[in-house]
Amino acid sequence: MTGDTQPSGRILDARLHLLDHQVLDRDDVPVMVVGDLELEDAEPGGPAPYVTSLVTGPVLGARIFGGRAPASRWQRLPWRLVADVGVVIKIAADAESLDLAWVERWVRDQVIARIPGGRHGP
Amino acid sequence: MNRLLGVALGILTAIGGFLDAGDLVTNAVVGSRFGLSLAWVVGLGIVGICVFAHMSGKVAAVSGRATFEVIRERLGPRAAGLNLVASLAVTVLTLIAEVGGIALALQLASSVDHRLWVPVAALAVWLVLWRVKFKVMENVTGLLGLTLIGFAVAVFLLGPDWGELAAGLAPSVPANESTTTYWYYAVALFGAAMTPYEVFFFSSGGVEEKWTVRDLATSRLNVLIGFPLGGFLSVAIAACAAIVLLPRGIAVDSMAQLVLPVAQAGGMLLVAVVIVGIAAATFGAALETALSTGYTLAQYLGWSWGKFRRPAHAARFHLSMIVALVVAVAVLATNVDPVAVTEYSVVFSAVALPLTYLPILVVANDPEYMGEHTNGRALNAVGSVYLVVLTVVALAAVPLMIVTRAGS
Amino acid sequence: MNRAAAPPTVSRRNASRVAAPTCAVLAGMICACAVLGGCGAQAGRADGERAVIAVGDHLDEASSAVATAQLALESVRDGLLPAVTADATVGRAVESVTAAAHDLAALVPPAAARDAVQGRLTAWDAVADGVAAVAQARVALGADDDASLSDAIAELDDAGAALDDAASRLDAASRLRETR
Amino acid sequence: MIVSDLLDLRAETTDGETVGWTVDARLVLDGPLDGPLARPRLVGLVVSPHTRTSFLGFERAQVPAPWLIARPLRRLHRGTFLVRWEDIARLPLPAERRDPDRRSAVVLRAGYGRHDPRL
Repeated sequence: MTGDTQPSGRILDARLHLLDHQVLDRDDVPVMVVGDLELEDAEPGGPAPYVTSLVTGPVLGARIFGGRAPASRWQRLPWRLVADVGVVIKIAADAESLDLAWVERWVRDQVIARIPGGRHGP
Repeated sequence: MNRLLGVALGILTAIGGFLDAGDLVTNAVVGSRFGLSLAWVVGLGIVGICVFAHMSGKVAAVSGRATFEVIRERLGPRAAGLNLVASLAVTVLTLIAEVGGIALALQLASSVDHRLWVPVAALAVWLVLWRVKFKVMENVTGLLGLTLIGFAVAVFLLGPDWGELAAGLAPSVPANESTTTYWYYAVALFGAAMTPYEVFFFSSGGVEEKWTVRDLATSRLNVLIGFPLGGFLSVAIAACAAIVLLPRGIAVDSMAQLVLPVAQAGGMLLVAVVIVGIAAATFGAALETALSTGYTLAQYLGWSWGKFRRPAHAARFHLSMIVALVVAVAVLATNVDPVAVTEYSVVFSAVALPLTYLPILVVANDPEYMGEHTNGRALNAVGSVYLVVLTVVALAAVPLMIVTRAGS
Repeated sequence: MNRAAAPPTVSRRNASRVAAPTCAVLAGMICACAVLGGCGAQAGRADGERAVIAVGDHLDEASSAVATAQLALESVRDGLLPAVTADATVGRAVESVTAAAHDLAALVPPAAARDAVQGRLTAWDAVADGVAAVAQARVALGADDDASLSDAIAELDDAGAALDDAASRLDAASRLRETR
Repeated sequence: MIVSDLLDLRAETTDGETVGWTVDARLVLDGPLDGPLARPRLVGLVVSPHTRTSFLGFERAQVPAPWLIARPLRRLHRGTFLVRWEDIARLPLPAERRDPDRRSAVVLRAGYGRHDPRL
């Protein structure tokens, strides 16, 4: 819904504009829902941290049930791929090429593609 | 013809809401026990579902967002997760009843025991989900489902005393029924009319059909034709039961009794038409609930979804529908009464109803999503009133169910 | 000191935030289970008045099933309903009427409640006739000739009348008790 | 660090007085260009004095409708303010965040500024 030009200095609120929003790839294929945002580690008093990536995976469980998923299990989508933030978040890449699409790939290769007709359009 | 096919989505959605296996029986039960004294609830439900389906269709057309995406965005993962669990429970319970209902309808036409039809019915549903285009699916099931108009024809052929029938429309509790039972059925009918998977299916269907702002009129037409038609037919079923079964002391307890008033009215031909209608309606509702299972899970978790994609390009979406169908067959294999199963979905509607309709109302007012197409004042007023009603109904559902032992 | 006192509050608050939705889901499921379980526990020992009401309910169920079978058979006789469809309908009626018979047999009114004990006995005879009549109806549907259909309809009619009779006697007995 | 480490925390002054709860994190796209967009910088936290829930975005977006929902939510979030990153004196350590028995709060510097939270 936002225009093509994104002026630098645009304001985003993490919860209002990013968390729990749908991420689509360049062909509008759903990639993930933003579960969390990763920031640089920073100390109060020092310079403000930058957002480095969008995170999905076990962070969702942590937000629902409490606790904190270990950083080793975060599935990251680097900010550098984000092309547009509007009602949805668009990335400039193919969902296929992302590491975090491994579950979808696994289900496809092990189950769905093996059923006759699974690779054909309806 | 194009106009007619244009509203197939609305008709199919309404069939799932008003005329699925559980509702077919509930309508007849209500007619055979309460006459038409609960028809006002159906009217209330029609207005409510029209208002919120219209909003969800509008959001889908303008912003391209389906309802459960909006629910998670606005409510956050926790409340949306609670809604997901409750909605999935309602949807899967209904799916179980539909697969059982298709089997019962086939038994009416073949006298082969319905238990043997269950795996066949489930396989047929899956094949349609797997291979048939969305457009073809909704047109065929929507048009065949229209044969349920046979029930309305039956009411006319029975030639009731119209004055008496109209007098029965006034809300009143029959002498031999308790007030709590009356209100239990009122809540069940209202919950069925506004059952949340209708908006999940309707909005996702809009996305499947790639609606844009230009299709707002189509969306409105779908809502204004589909849901009132569904409600009208459900009142017709209740009227059939009230005219023929109530005076004979028959309290409906199975789908097989639905054909008796129709036979009295129109004979073999009308019975055949209505059986086709029942089979198509339960089949359509099975498709709607199976797809809704996939839509809600995929939209909450951000998976690729949609029948317009090849199954391999929406792998987890298709896998979840397969799992839901396997669960349905497994539950039916335990020999439970498929229709009794849906009575318990009232419990889960209690959680799902407010948590579904609140975010729709909020987003339909958000100019970031809707641009100039945000809700007008009248729509907001009606929507707000319904939100209050839904919350009251949701709070009352579980206590009423326990007190009345699910209406028995 | 302040700092030492604070932690429990915070932790409890955190815990309750996590617990709230989980509890709601659990509560829903427990309610569902309780209701499902409650239906099964209905049959069994009951006090006199409730036993009379239960006997009346089972009579109503049985007579509804008998009336269903009768309407189905009449429709077949009049050429309004295909026999296969009627067979499925009557098949369900068999299930309903035998369920009523089963529940009636499983009901244990207290020995002191004479009207309940007597009412159950009378009701049992009528319901048993109803079971036989509905079962016979399917045979007649299979035979598919007018004579056996008419016989079966007459039998269902009798069974229905017997059930009505039992119900009104039960009513009269309990009303008599109320006036005493 | 992830952003939910900063949300739903109590915010207090250096004297230990609670001033509210962190309901959102304010980002500004003014970093170096990183891919198609500038990198977002965390400029501050949105603190709501009366409630710990951020709800539906009503507290900042200027949407008055539907009145029945907007009005009570606005009221619940009255007095919401933005605290700049520079005014934050202390954030809970990761160990404190993970351990529910430890006190975890954002401590605001003495003389912190309350800024308008509107976008």
